[in-house]
Order: sequence, then structure tokens, then C-alpha cells
Amino acid sequence: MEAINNLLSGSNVTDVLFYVFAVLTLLCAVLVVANPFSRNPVTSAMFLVLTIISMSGLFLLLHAFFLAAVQILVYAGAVIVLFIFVIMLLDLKEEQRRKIKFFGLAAGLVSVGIVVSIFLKSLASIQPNVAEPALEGETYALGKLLFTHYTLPFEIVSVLLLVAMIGVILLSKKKLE
Amino acid sequence: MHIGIQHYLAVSMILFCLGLLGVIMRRNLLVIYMSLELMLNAANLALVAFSRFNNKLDGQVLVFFIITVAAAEVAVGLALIVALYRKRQSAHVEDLTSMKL
Amino acid sequence: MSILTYIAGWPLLAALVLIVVPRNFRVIIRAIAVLATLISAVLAVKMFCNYGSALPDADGYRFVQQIPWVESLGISYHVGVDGLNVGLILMGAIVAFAAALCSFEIQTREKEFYILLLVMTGGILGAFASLDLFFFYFLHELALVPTFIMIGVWGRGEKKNYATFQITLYLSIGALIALIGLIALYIQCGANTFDIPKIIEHAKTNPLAVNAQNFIFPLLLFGFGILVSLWPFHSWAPLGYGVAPSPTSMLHAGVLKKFGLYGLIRIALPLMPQAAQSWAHVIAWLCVGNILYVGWVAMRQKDLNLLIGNSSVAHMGFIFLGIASLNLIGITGAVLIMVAHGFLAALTFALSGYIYKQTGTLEISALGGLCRKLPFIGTALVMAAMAGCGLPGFANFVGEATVFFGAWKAFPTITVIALWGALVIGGIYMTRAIRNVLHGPLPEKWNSLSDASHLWRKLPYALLLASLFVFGVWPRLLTEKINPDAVKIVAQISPAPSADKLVAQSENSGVRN
Amino acid sequence: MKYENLPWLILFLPLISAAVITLFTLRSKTVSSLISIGAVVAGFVMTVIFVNANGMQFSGETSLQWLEIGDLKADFGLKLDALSMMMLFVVTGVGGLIHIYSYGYMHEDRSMARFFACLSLFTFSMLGIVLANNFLMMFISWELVGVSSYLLIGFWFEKPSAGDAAKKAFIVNRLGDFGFLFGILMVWGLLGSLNFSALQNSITANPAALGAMATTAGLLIFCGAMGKSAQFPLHVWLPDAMEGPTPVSALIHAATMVAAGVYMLCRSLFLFNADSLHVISYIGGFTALIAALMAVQQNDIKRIIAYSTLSQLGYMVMTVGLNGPTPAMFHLTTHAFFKALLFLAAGSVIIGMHHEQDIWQMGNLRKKMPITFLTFTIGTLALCGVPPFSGFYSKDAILAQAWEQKSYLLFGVAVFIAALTTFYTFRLFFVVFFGKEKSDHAKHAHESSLVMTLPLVILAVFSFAGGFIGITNNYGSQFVHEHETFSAWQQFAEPFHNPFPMVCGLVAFAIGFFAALSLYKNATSDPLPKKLGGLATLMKNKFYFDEIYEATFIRAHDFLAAVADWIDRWILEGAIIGAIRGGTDLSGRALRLAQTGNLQTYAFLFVLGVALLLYFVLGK
Amino acid sequence: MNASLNFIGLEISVIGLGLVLMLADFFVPAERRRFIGYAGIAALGVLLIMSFSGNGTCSNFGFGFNNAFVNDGLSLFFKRFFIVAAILVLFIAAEFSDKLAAGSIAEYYSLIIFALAGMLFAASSNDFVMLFVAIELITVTFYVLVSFQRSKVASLEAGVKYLILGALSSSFMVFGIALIWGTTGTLNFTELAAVAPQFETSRIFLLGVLLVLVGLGFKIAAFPFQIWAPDVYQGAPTPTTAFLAIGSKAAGFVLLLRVLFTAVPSVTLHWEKLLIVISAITILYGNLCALPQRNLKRLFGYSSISHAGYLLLGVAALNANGQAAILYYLAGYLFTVLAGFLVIALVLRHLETDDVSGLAGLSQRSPLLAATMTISMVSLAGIPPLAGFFGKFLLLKSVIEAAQKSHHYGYIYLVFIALAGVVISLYYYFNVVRAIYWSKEARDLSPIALSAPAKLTAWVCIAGIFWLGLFPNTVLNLANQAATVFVAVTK
Repeated sequence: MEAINNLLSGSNVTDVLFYVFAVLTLLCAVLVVANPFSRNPVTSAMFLVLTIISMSGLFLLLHAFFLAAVQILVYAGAVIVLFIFVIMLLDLKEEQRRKIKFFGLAAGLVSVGIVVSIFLKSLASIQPNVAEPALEGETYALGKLLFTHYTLPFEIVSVLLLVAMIGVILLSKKKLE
Repeated sequence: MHIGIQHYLAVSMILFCLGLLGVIMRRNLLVIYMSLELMLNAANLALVAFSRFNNKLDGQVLVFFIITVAAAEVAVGLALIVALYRKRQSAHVEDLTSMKL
Repeated sequence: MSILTYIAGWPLLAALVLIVVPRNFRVIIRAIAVLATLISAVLAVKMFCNYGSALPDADGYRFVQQIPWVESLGISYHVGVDGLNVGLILMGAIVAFAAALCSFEIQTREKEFYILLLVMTGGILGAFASLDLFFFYFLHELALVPTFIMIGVWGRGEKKNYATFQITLYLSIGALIALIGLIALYIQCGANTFDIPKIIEHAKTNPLAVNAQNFIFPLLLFGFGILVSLWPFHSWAPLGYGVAPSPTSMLHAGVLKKFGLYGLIRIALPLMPQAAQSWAHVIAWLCVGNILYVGWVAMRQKDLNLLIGNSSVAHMGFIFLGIASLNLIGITGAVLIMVAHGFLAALTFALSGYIYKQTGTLEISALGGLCRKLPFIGTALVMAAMAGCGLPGFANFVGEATVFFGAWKAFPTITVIALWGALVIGGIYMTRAIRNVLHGPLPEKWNSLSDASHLWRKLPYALLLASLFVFGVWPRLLTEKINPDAVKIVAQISPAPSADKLVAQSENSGVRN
Repeated sequence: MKYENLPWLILFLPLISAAVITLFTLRSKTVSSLISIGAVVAGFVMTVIFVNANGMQFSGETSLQWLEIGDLKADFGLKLDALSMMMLFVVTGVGGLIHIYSYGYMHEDRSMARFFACLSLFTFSMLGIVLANNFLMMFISWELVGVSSYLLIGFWFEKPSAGDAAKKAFIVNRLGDFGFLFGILMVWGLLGSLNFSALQNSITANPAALGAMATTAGLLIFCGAMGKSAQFPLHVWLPDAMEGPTPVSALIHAATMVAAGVYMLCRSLFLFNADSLHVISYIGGFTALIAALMAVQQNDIKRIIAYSTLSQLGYMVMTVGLNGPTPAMFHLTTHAFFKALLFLAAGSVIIGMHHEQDIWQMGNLRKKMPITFLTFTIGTLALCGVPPFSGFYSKDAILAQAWEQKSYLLFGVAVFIAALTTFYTFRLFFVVFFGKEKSDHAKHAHESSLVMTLPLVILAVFSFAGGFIGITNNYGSQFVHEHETFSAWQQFAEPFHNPFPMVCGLVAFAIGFFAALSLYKNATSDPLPKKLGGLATLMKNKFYFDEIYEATFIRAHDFLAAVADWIDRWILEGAIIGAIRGGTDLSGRALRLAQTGNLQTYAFLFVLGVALLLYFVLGK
Repeated sequence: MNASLNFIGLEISVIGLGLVLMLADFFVPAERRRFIGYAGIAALGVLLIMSFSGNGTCSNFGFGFNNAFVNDGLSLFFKRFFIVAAILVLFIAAEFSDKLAAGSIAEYYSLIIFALAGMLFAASSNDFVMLFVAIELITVTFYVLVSFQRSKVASLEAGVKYLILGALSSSFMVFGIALIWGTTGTLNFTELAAVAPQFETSRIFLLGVLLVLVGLGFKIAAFPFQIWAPDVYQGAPTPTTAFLAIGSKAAGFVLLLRVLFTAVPSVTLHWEKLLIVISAITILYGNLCALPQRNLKRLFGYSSISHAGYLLLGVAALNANGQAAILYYLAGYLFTVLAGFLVIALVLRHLETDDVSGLAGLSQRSPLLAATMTISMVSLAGIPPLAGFFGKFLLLKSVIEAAQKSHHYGYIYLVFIALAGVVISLYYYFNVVRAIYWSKEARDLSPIALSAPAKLTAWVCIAGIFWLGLFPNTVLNLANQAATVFVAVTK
């Protein structure tokens, strides 16, 4: 009741925004996973873009401006484009509506349900911290941390990207020698 | 009630579980892969939220790495799926059962 | 270097040499194998003869050699003999020599066969000589694995595959259970050493807790019991021996099988006296299964090797009975039978192997009257059968009689049952076998059989028979050696002193507190 | 004691002979037989020398340490006293003669060397029994005797019946040995020693030392004798044992080995209390009775004599049971003479008849085989207890013992048996030697060679004179404390001290003789079955003991064996191991069904795994 | 920073080597490219020798990069281990090269080297970021390596399965790391160890740790995350399978050890039951499923699951001996498994099937390979005098020690389950041996020509197996020393 009151009273804009973005994120995510209207992967991909954009909204609320930008750039800009590209390339048809096996569905729901319940239980155990969050996601600070404290992982990730590059080339080379 | 870490974490966890559902319910490899991205993003959200509420930037650095690695994985993964599609003309999990038992 | 190292080492070295010998040098391969085992046997005889004059070390072992192996675990290569294993090593070396001689029956892949045979020989002789728990087990396993392969590759009959897997899995279970027991013993003892004399010494002042004993003892009992075909874990034995090539059966039934019994006497009894006492009844009743039940099973067999295999299982019962009696006479008797049965089992399997080689069957109903065509083999088989049913003059009798005397004090009822098994049931199936295999008219088809003619062919059988005779006629050769060490073991088992010690100890600790 | 080492030599010479023959001279019949004969004859000579030097009335022991483990002390020891000396004479003397006889009898056999090796082995073992100074040594020899008997019964192993008989003898003996060793264990457990002298001392010192187990222990020890001396119910092997060569029957199954049981009883007489002796005497009497009855309807010459042996052994055992070791041993000795004589003579007949053993194929052989006939007659007369033949004295001593012990039932039985003995012996006698030749073989029968007839003659002499050459004196010195030595004349007149039993014995003889005479003088077939009807069938079929044992003991063991085998095959191997194997295999096949190859299943299982993991740790 | 560079000289060299090998492609004609591998082997050999001579940076103990990177006994042990593994895998790859797309063999080598680099980093990881990137480097490289035989559907299918499940496990792990960091505020193992006790009851923290374990459990193929192993093992090119079986698994184990015993030891102590159950089920699952298996590579897949179970015995024992035993066992497993895959690569490369029957008649075709395979199988089965026996001995010993110390009945059950597993495994291992020596199905009896490097590899593997079985002292001391890294975990 109180929460609704708070929301309605608009005492805190960020709170309202949180709910807006959160609902948007989750809704879009649901539509990625299980769109009742379309089983087309393109639809899923488009909703994934929406999920990611609304999530970067949440990032903004958390003052992680750089990451919000990266999120949109990398995910919406690169990853999803890649997905769409591949979907188009492969000319994928809609996922056929095969008979859903009731047992499989139930078992899947039950196991995810267990995970959810454990998650929620754990969540309930969290003590909300009283202190006002103060961190500002300054790009400068982030960069400094990345290039001093986390140089080594950074370099390793560069090797990883190299490997990924080689891999992609090897896997998609047309000619099989 | 003020929006605290638990709110963000709840969103993150629900997102994570949605991704999980996608992985185990969908049959299209690409959609499965997208669901995996959802799960990674859930982790990202949790990290950013923790970063904000713990007042430490390390979480955001980790997010940076996760995004990078995810991008690399996506690249390799999609290439692999494409290669497979070329062989099999299918991106459905039911068609990938030549090895079993 | 201790002579024991040479006894166990020559066969292993020869096995290594054989690896590089080309496989078509058949004569050389065989010669190397025979020579290596011969050297072992001669050295073992020498060791046996010099036993009295060799100086024992502080723990009472002779011909000792110790080389650290893994210091952090307290494992060392430690060999030595006392009365308990001196006879076993002699027996093992002689049987190995006989088995190598009998291996002429192997015609395919001889090189591999001889390598395995030599590994088996070296392993088991080493295991008996070992005074280190780890090597004790390690070398036994080393000897056990060739058995499986030999049965699998050179075995005979339709049930070969089944039998190979059966014996492999069954014995591995036993070996592993025993291994767990040994490790638990090592840990529980807390001396941080695998050295048997040290552990025993340590246990004298820090006896194992009774509940630990009651956990470890059954592990060793059943682990070793499976290896020795203690009833009801015996069914692998006749099956395995039924299909095994005879040199393998000789070495396994004769020598390798004694490992478990030796382990019980050497390790389980002195270290876990209380548990031994509480389990003695169980062992004694299980013996009845071996002696009586398996005796009956043997009566029913239609295949000579199965019959011999079952009778060998039945004989194990006497040894267990001796062990269960937990007194000097019983334990001495058990060791005596271990040695005697080694020669006997080797002899019987060698003979059945010869018959199989000649006739291509061991189906009792298909045989008959063989004494006419095979007087030497037949006579030897009669002798073996007689030794098998406990005829005096052969070493088995001495052992069995001793066991009966020992067990009489502890388990009169079971002793009587064992007597029945030994004298009557043993007599029935052995004489039936003689009657059906050797006596009676000779079927037409066996007219072309030929007897073991020249000396080399006769040698293994003669050697084994002679050994049986020597120890049967003059058992003091063994008992004088066994006695002092059996006394030590019995002293550790006997309830009164150890209980006193426990009481004294608790009082001491009470005072300290 | 002079020539202390001589007994060792006597004992071991036959063993050496057996070893030498087996190892070296199996190919030469003559050398082998000479070695064997030499060993036993030398044994006899040395016995004579030893006894001459030491006299009969002494007692000594000599031993080597053989086995000593804690409380278990078993020496390889010899007990030298009148009892063992007399037995030495019997074994080496009668044995020697039989060895010599065998040389002739077995001449045609290609395995003669093996025969003599076994015979030597037997001699060694028998001497071992005789000389043993403790139970374990005796048991060892006991077993060895059993095995030599086994080997010799099965000598012609190609004959299925010989193989079967050997097997049967061995197993039945083993049954007795079971009790024997059981008894030895019990005695050792109670008295702590195996040595006869030590045991005797402790029993003398404390007659109740055996306590409540006294009767049991005694009867268990007696089981040994029951097996070896073929007492009811373990008597069934002896008649079958006649499948062996005839000298073997004479030596082992008449003169020596079967007497070992009686000897053992006498040796360990101090162990038996009144109750156990009582049982022993009745078993002996019963055995004697049924054996005599069975003998009446047998047609095989050797089997008749075998049943007679059985019957006489029953006599001896009965006498021991009546606390009469001296008469028992006396009868044992004379029986050794005349029964060996009878067997050897029968052997001679068999050789003469070209291995025909059915008495109804013989007839009128007295003309063709005079020496055999004569000696056989002497043996018969001795067996039937005709004065002054040796059998008369020993049998009279037995009857007198029964009478004096006031065991009138047994006395009556004994007299009845005496009559039966005479009857069946003369039945044999008449049918074989008188009347008409009943077959071609009988017509062409011939007398045996000198090497065979000579032992017959010597044995005949002893069968005749055995009653008054001082045998009782020697035994008496062993068993009777205030013993006086009788002169030959006194011995001759001994039966008249107690005339009633003597008269009874003579009357029994007369009845038996005239019955046989009237029925069989010129008979060509047996008239008795018609007269006796069912009883004759019973007798002929040995009261169906074999069949009864077949149906009980053997069947029971075979049944148990079948059950055990079934359990082994189907429960242990089949059900339990099979279930473990099958269960393992099945669970493997079931488990891997999870491995569907479908990625979605995998993902699901993965998530399920996560769920389980989380639930396991955080579920509470 | 410069000081920190002293620690990663080895890793830099390895990455450099990977780049060089890749570039070598341009300068070496296609038919000679398989020899590039030998250059890589030589270079790795030099690095390996340096690690023993004391000149190598990896024996320069200490922390670097703000404690994110650690060089200690454990990392040293594993770095040597990974280099040896890579060397042997390169040998196998060189033999197998004609089955790969010929032009891309140099890339294959360099990918192996990059995976090796990832493993080296994993061995030295001391914080979760390092852990994450190192694992991802390994995993992403393996995605490519598994699907490298593009012409084979099975290879691609295996690649996709590994990809999806790998990414799934990565997601769990990342989420777990997020939760751990969120609750404790630190990513560094050492720091975490200090603060972990106060979070022992925090559900969210425990959830985080568990989710990290999911990721690591996937790498080592422990139950319930073992499901991918058989398919991927079967489908991947044989050298990849070999490297996956030994390298990837060992990397998983070193990280598992670090996380459990360096980062959150206080939590681990409460999880003995969990570890026992996981270990027991893993052993049973692997062995039981392998029983009816006829496909050799798939058999190795199941067998690798069971061996993960055995290795987990050492984890479950929660004592230093257990940790040392894991290291020892892995060392033995290295030679054993690579021996097996060498034979598979050499024998089955010309056959369409991976069936066990393909080995029929091997004893006549090539006694050396037959012996190698036999020794490998016997060692896997844990029979003396081979490496597998001593390793299992140490593992069992550590568990029995734990049983004695904790009086936890679970340990005793665990011992017997391990025992049952060993016995079951005998059946299928001996089935392989049987196929080699006395199978009646042998059709092709032509001798197999072996190149000198292949022979050398076989002999090295055999020597390694025997060496570890007969002379355990050296490696055992190294393992014991390495295990001292962990906070003494005692109860």
C-alpha cells in the first residue's frame, strides 16, 4: 500500500523510473523468451534490443553512465545486429509449433521454479543497506581502475577477442581446404 | 519504501530466471542464445546495482569484461551456428542428436 | 642386497629381458623363463636352508633389506622373512619353477605368456617377502593382474569370457576391500608408516581402539576372504580355475591365493586381537561353508578342473579354521597347510593341464582308465588326490591334523564337521575322481595318449610331489621355523595379557591426568 | 635294550623297498619282487634277532621328535613290547610268506613291480601301526594302511568292479577314521597327550580323567577299529575288497590289516570303560553273527572266506569287548595263520582254475591239486576249531572268556556262530574239493608251482601248531599282571580247565560239520535256498546292507551335494551375482538414457542439477 | 607494474608463441605446416625446462597485479602440468593433422597454445575477475577447437552443445560472482577468505558461491553438470578431446581448489556432505553409463566423468592430503589419458567409426600402440604398478583419513562407492584390452606405420605412467608442497 502511495505521490522520480524500466525490462524479456504471438526469432531479437535498452535505463538510474552507453553500443549495436544478420542469412522460419510435451514443460517449470524459490528466499534475507548510495559511475575512474588494477584481465580479454576472431574466421571460411 | 539493492536484485534474478526458462523451453538455437544473453545481462544488472550500493567501481569493471566476453562468445557462437546450419539446414535442437546414449 | 630381493627380482628382470627378445625365438624365451624361475627356486631353497644360521634383526626378521621409497608416507621397500613366510616363499619359488616348466602347453603368444608368468612370479614372491604394507599389497596386485589376462587370453572353454570377467571383478573387489582395510589400519595406527614391524611395535604400546578394530578387521577378513575364496565368496574360484591355463591355475591357486591368509595372520591377528577374538566364531562358521558345503559341491562336479577347483576352495576352509582357533597349534597348522596346499594345488592343476593337453577335455564322463596309458601322470594324480584328502606322508596331512588339534580346543563342534569334510567328503570326491578318470576301462579314443616321457616333462610333477613328501615326512623343517613367530602372534592375541595391558594403560593415563 | 636300532630298520626297510621300486625298478618285475620280498624277510629275520636278544617280556620305547607345537607333541616313536613283538612276527612272518607266494601268483601280471611296491608300502604301514607309540603315529599308519589297501584292491583298476571296490573300501574306512580321529582329538583334549604310555599312566593315576566323555571317547576310538576291522555297520567293504589279487586278500584282508582294529583296541584298552566295552562286545558279536549268516549263501570262493574273516573279526572284537585282550590277540594270531592259509590255498585254486572263482564251477579238485587240498583242509580244520588245530585253542579261549564274563547271550551267539562257521566252511570244502567236476576248468585244473605251495605248507604247520607254541604266554605277559608262563603241554591242555565252553564248541562243530556233509557231499547246486526261502535270499544279498547304505548314506550325501551345487549355481552364482551384475548393467543402461543427445534435455538437466544443488544446500 | 610483469613472463611467452605459430602459417608451405607444431613443442619444452631451472618466471613466487595473480607452489605445479599436457597434445595434433582442414593446422596449434595460456592464467588466478577471464579464454578457445573439424557434422554438433551449455554455465558463474561481490565487496580470494566467515550464514553469499561452483562443476564434468561430456568428447577432433579431458578438467580443478580452499574455506568446511554426495554420484554415474558403451571416445567421456568423481574424493576429504592426492592423480591421469587418446588418434583416424572394435587386432598391427592402450586402460582402472593405482591409493587414503577424523559416516559410504566404481570400471576398461588382444572381429591386420614423434609420444606416456606408479616420490613431494598453499583446513 505504502509503496503504491509513494509511487502515486511521485515523491521520488527515480523510484518511479525504476519501476517503469524494471517492468519494461522484464516484460520485454518475457517476450524474448515466450512471445505468445510470434515464435519468430526476429521478434525475439527485437525484444532483446528493447530489454537491453530498458536495462541501460536502469544502469542510468544506478549512475553507471558509461556502462549504459556500452550496453547500448555493444549489445544493441553489435550483438543484436549480428543476431538479426544471422537470422536473415539463415532465412530461419518460424519455430514450428510442435506439440509441447506436458511432462517436459512441467519438469522445466518445476526446476526453474525451484531456482526461483531459492533466489527469492535468498533475496528475502538481504538486509537493505541504510546508507544512501553515493557512487558515481565516472568514466574516468572506471578507466583508471580498468587500466591499473585490472590490466591483466584486460589483456587476457584481448587475447580472447583474438581467439574469437580466429575462430569466427575459421568457422565461416567458405572454402574447406 | 525506498528503492534499494533488493529491488534491483529482484529484477536481476527474475531476468535471470526468464533467461533460464528460455534456454530450456525454446528450440531454436538462436533464441536459446538470446536467452543466454538475457542471463548475462541479469548478472550485469546485479553487478551494476551492487556497485552503486556498495560504493565500489569493481563491479562495473567486471560488467565491462562480461560485455566484452559475451560479445566474443556471440561472435564465435553465431559463426558456429551458421556453420552447422550450412551442414544441416537447421538451427533446431531436435536436429542435433546424432550423438547420444 | 637381501637374497629375497634376488628371489623376487630375477623373474621380474627376466620379464623385462623378454620384452626385447623377438617373439620367434621361442626356445630362448622359454629358456629364459625357466632359468629365471629356476634361479629363484634355487635361491629360495638356499634361503630356506640358511634360515637357521642367518641372524635375525631386532624384530626377528632375517635376510632383511630396507630402502626408503616414499618418505612422506612412510613407505619403504622392506623385505625380510620369519617363520611365517619362509615356507611360503620357498613354496612359491618352487611352484613358479614348476609352472614355468609346465608352460610348454602354451603354444600361442608364448612371449606374452612368459612375461606375464614371470611378472606374476616376481610379484607374488615379493608380496610374501614384503614387510611393508604398501608393497605387500602393491606386489600382490602386480601378480594378480597377469592372472586375469592369462585367463582371458589363454583360457579354454566356452565360459572363458564370463569367467575372466567374473574372476577379475570378484578378486578386484576383494583386493580393494582389503586395500581400504590396510589404509584404514595405517591411518588408525597413527604411526605414519607402512612398515609392518614398526606398526606392530607401535601397536604394542598404542593398541588400536576396539571399535576401530571392529571396523577394520571385517574389512580385512572379507577383503582377504574374497581373495582366498572364503565361503560364500568362493564361486569365482572353481569357475576361474576351470578355464585358466594350467600354469596360471598353478600359480594362482597354489601361491597367490595364500596372500590373503598370510595377510590375515601377519597383519590382522597381531594388530587387532580383540576384533579377531570377536570375529573368530564367524570365521569358524564360514569355514564350515568351505569345508562341508564346497565339499558337497565338489562331489557334484562333472569337470575335473571344477572338481579340483572346488576341492582347493574346501582346503582353504582348514586354513581359516586354523586361523580362527587363534592358538599356537591352529596358526602353525594354518601356515603348514598354506605351504602344503600350494604344492598340492599346483600339482593337481599341472596334472589336469597335462590331461587336458592330451585329451582336449576334462569332462569326467569322457575320461576313464587313463592310468593304463598315462602311468606316470596317473600315479601322480592318484598321489595328488590322496594328498588332497589328507593322506599322511603328504604335507597336507600334517597341516590339517595340526589344525584339527588346534581348533579342537576352540571349536570342537566345527572341528568335527571339518573332520567329516576332510576325511569323508574329501575321500568321496577324490576317490570318485580317481575311479572315473584313471580307473575303469580305457575308452578307444584315448589309445593314442602318451605319458610324460622324458625327464623335463616329469620334473615339475616330481618336484612338487617331492616337496609334498619332504614336508609331510619331516614337518619340523617348517614347524621349527614357524613356531617362534607363531608364538609371538599368539602372545599378541591371547586375551589375558593384552587386557591387562589395556587396564594398566588406562590406569597410567588416569594417573597422568 | 639291545639292538635298539633294529626296529627302525625293520620298519623302514619295506618303505625303502617301496621307494626304490617306484623310483627305479618299475621296469623289472624280478628285481622289484626280490627287493620287496627281501625287505620283509629281512624284517622277519631281524625281528627274530631282536627278540632273541631282548626276550619277549620287556617293554621299551624309542622315538624321534617329529612334531612339537605347543601342547601338541607327536613323536615318531616305536613302542616295543610283547604285543608289538608278536605282531611283528605275524606281519613279517605271514607277510613274508605271502610275499613269496605272490611272486608265483602274480608272475603273469605285467604290473607286478607296482604290485610289490604297494605291498611293501603296505608292510611298512602295517608295521607302523604295530610299532606306533602314540595315537597320531598310529593314525598316520592307519591311513597309510588304508591307502595301500585301496591301491591293492584297485590293482586291476581296469576292471570297473575293482575300481568300485577300492573306492568303497576307502570311503568306508574313512568313515571309521573319522570317528577314530575324533576320538583321538577328544582324548588329547582331555588328557593332553597322545603317547600310549603317558595316557595309560594318567588313566591309571586317575581313572576318572576322561570324565563324562569316557564312553563317547572310547566308542569314537572304536570307530576306527570298526572301519578297519570291518565291524558292523562298516563291514560292507570287506567282501568287495576281494576284487584285489588273492595274496592281497590273504595279507591285508585276512591276516594283518583287518586285524589292526583289534590290535588297536588292545593297545588302547586302558581307555575303554565298562560301558564302551559292553557296546563293543555286542557290536562284535552281531558282526560275527550276520557275517556268518551271509557266508552261508555266497558262491564266490574268496567271498566265502572273506565273510568268514568278517565273522572271525567279530569274534575278536567281541572278545576285546568282553575284556579279553589275550584271547582276542590269540585268535588274531592263529586266525592270521589259518586265514592266510585259506586265502592262499584259495588263490592256488583260482590259479589252478584259470581265475574261475565260483565254487559251483569247481569240484573234485582234491585229486588235481593235492598240496593245495591238504593245506586247505588244515586251514579249514583250524578255522572250525577242531582240536588240536590252532583255531580250537583260540576259539575256545574266546568261548571261555565269554562264559567267564557271564555274558551268556554272547556265549550262545558265539557257539551258534561256531556251528555256522563249520557249516559254511565245509560247504565250501565239499563243493570245491569233492563231488564231480562242475566245469571244464575244473577238469583241467592243475597244481600250483612250488613258490606258491611252499608258503602254504609253512602256514599249514603254524595253523596246526599255533595253539601251543606260546602265543598266549606272550600276550598274557602284556595284559595280565600276575601272569604265569605255561609250558607247551600246559597250553595243550588249557581248554580242559574250563570244559563247558570246550564241549559247546565241539558240539557246535559237530552240528555244523554233519549239516554240511549231508547237504553238500555230492551236491551240484545249492539245496539251501529252497529250504530257507526268504532267509537265504537275505543272506545271499548280504542283508541288503549295501542297498541300505546306497539309499541312505550315499543318497544323502549326493542329495546334499546336489543341493549345495544347486545353491552354488543358481543362488550364489545365478541369483546373487547375477542380480548384482544384471542390476549394475541395467542401471548403466537406464542412467544413460538421460543422454538423449538433445541439447534441450541437456539444458533442462543442467538446470535441474542447479536446482537440486541449490535446494540441497539452501533448501532449508 | 614492472614487478608484476616478472610474474607473467611464462604466460607472455606462451601467448607470443601462439601468435608466432599463427603467423608461421604465412611462411610455411601447406604440406609442411604440420611441422609447425614441432616448433611449438620445442618452444614449450624450453619453457618447461626453464620452469625447473629456476629461471622461469613461474617459479618466482609471490603476488602480482594487485593480488589478482599469484605464483605459488600450486600454480607452479599446474603450469608445468599444463605445459606437459600441451606438448603431448601438440604431438597428437601433429599426427592427427591430416584429418583437420590442412590449411588451418597452424591455427589449430596456435589455438591450443592460447588455450594453454588460459590454463596458465587459471592456475595463477587469485581473484574472480581473473578466474572469469581465464575460464572464458579456455572455453571460447575450446568452442573453436571442438568444432574445428568443420567437415564433420559431429564436430559442429559437439561444438554447439559445448557452446550452449558452456555459456549457460558461464552465466551461472557470472551471476554467482556478482552475488559474492555484492555481499562481500571483494573479488580477491585472499581478501575473501578473511571476510567469508562473517558471511557464512548469508544466503545470498552462499548462493553466489554455489553458482560459481556450478560453473566450475561444468568444467570438470562433475555431477549434475556432466551431461555434456560424452557428446562433446565423441564429436570433437581427437586432440581436442584429449586436451579437453586433461587440460580443461585440470584448469577446472585448480580453480575449484582455489575457490574452495583459498577463497571460502570456512564455507567449504560445512559442505562435506554436499561434496561427498557429488563425488559419489559422479563416480557412479560415469562408471555405470560407461558400462554398455562401445564408442571409444564416448567411453572416455564417461570415464572422464568418473575420474572427476575420484578427483572430487580429494576435495571432499577436506584435508591437505586430499588436495595433494588430487594433484598427484591429475599428473598420472595426464599421461594415462593422453596415451589413450594418442592411440585413438593414430588407430581410428582412418576409420569412420570410433567403435571399440576398431582396436581389434591392434596387438598384431602395432604392438607398441597395443601396449600403450593397455597400459593406459590398466592405469585408468587403478592397478599397480601404474600411476592410476598410486593416485587412487592417495585419494582413498585421504578420504579414510577424513573418515577417521570426522567420524562422518558419509566418508565410509563414499569409500565403498569409490570402490564399487573402480570395480565397475574394470569391466569396461578390460573390454577395451580384450578388443585389442583377443577380439575375433579383427579384419584389417595391416601394420600401422608410426612416425618417430608418435613413437616418442607413446614412450613418453608409458614412461610417465610407470614413473608415477613406481617412483612417486618426486611428484608427490611437489604435490605436497603445492598443497601447502591452502589454508590448513582442519576440523
